[in-house]
Amino acid sequence: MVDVNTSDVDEGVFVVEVERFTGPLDLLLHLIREQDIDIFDIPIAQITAQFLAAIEGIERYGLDRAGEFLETAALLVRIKAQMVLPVQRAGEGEVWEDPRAELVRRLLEYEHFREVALRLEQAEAQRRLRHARGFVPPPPPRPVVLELEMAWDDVWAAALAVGERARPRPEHHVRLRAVPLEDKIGLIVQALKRIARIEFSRLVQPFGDKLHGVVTLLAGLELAKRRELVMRQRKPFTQLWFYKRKDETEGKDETDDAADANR
Amino acid sequence: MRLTQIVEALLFASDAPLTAADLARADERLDEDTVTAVVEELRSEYDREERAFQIEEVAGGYQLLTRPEFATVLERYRSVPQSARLSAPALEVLAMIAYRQPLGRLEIEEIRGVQSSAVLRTLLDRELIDTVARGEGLGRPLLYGTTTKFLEHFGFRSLEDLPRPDDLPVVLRPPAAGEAPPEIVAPGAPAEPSPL
Amino acid sequence: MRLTQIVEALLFASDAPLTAADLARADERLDEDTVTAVVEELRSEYDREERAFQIEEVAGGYQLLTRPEFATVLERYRSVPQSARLSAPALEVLAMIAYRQPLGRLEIEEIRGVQSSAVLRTLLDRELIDTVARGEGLGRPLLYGTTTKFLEHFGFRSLEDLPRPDDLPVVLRPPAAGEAPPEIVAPGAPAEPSPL
Repeated sequence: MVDVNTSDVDEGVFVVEVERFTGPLDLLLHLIREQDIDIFDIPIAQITAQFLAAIEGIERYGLDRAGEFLETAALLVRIKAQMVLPVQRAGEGEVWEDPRAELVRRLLEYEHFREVALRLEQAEAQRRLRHARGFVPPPPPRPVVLELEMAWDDVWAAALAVGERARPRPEHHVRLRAVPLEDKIGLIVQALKRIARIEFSRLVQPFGDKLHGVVTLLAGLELAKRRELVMRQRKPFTQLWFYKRKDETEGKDETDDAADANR
Repeated sequence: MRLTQIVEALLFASDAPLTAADLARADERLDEDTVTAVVEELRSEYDREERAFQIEEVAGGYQLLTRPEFATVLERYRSVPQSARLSAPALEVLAMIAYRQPLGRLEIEEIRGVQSSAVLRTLLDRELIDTVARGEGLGRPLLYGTTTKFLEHFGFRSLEDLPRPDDLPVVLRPPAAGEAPPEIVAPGAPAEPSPL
Repeated sequence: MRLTQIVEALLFASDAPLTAADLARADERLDEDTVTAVVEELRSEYDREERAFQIEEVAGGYQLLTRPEFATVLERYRSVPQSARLSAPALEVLAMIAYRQPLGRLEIEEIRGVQSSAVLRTLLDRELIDTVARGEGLGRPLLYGTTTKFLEHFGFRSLEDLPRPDDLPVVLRPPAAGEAPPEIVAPGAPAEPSPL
């Protein structure tokens, strides 16, 4: 596993490192992404150790947000403890709940907004390339907005006129051709019979139609729900993969390697 | 990139008059003499194309200003209040939304055959409509519905009160059963706009 | 006086986006639909004449802005005003408010895991957000929403221009109410945690 380069630097440098992050979730996500860890299967002991190392000395350096980092550290330790408890094989109908589930949910929610923030930053950069008029004479005062004086009769008359114009042009009413979900499910299942995994884009590309993309995605989600495949994405905005589901989960990495070798 | 374009961009975006020396810094092909020539070229372009603005010499520099004959237009804009009446296009779209809500922009444009975002903006500003849901499909387009203010203004207690005679145009009749209702994202019923 | 000239004069004389309804006030021949058509005509004139500026749709209105390719020239001039960039925390909080508005401080801090009152103060000062409502519960907390200035700052036409969940990776889509959390797409059966 990647050493998170904490132990070999002195603490002074280290606190500055922590300060680089906007908060404990940011730091956690960094650790997870840097080491290419599957967010749905976080090695909690490893991450906890790295997180604790990263925030070591945080109080001594008087960081205002120390409490926030310590709170998350406590949460990680608690989850770690729960993970090593013997899993109670629940009776029928009861589902074992992964102690990491809530943390994963929070991380995903946070990451979602991080991604949006990134897009906002790009939009800001784009906007900064365009300049409005620099010199504008004193702006005219905003005119008064008068109370609306329309009667329902006006709206009603307009409503009737809509019909007159719209009726003779039914041919403009474009209907999207339906793309059956079952077709797409079949397509994915067929593909995964031949190969261990396939890119989402390869399934969609031959059709060149947004609707096909949507339905293929829905089909993938449906198959994931039926536990027939697994969807993975290493990083946001990278390729989405559909994996054939193996009965024995530990065979997964070999599947990865085999598929890579095939390419 | 032509020199006229560079000078135009600068005159447009600067908040103060620019001297020929200022402008000459923008490009190595420019010096004070060429700037004068470029400004003259721009002037004749603006004249030929009858642009509403021109280059004037102010405080020893150049500045883009609207032509004097448009002062009346600006004055009219300033003095004419926002109309108490809705335009014909605005009424048309309001009627469509009232009867077919929740309704998306694309459907409105399909029926009307023209771009309609400007009209939607007017109705949103007037608080007669609001976004009430997101539709199905790619991009989950925003859907519009009428507001409480709409009901108040036209004196209806609820949307049920809207007259629905048989001669209501086909496109305004409620969508056929079987079409899935969109997921409501705004708090409250469509008639209660979100606090935004 | 042609309608294109009138609309051009108004757009030129304004330092903020003007809506179609605003522009329509300047002449009785104009309504939202005709403004849309006139703007299209002006756009193609500017393209044909290779003007250094163009008409963009910003915050539900129209605004004249220089074309992006002139940015490097313009940045060198102090007389060309530049808007300040937002910090990473500010962008993060804006992202949350933009999506979940109206949104309170406590919810923001819960998602981020850090105190956010200073960032909110900055965003309020820059008029990118505003208090739009009061929430339920103890003390009826202030809820924030984005402003027109927010749209202008990022050059968005409307909130619809925000990157939508559909553009974002599947696993990151926020679960709709009542829907199963994203764990359903997780590799590895939840019932069988891998050994640590």
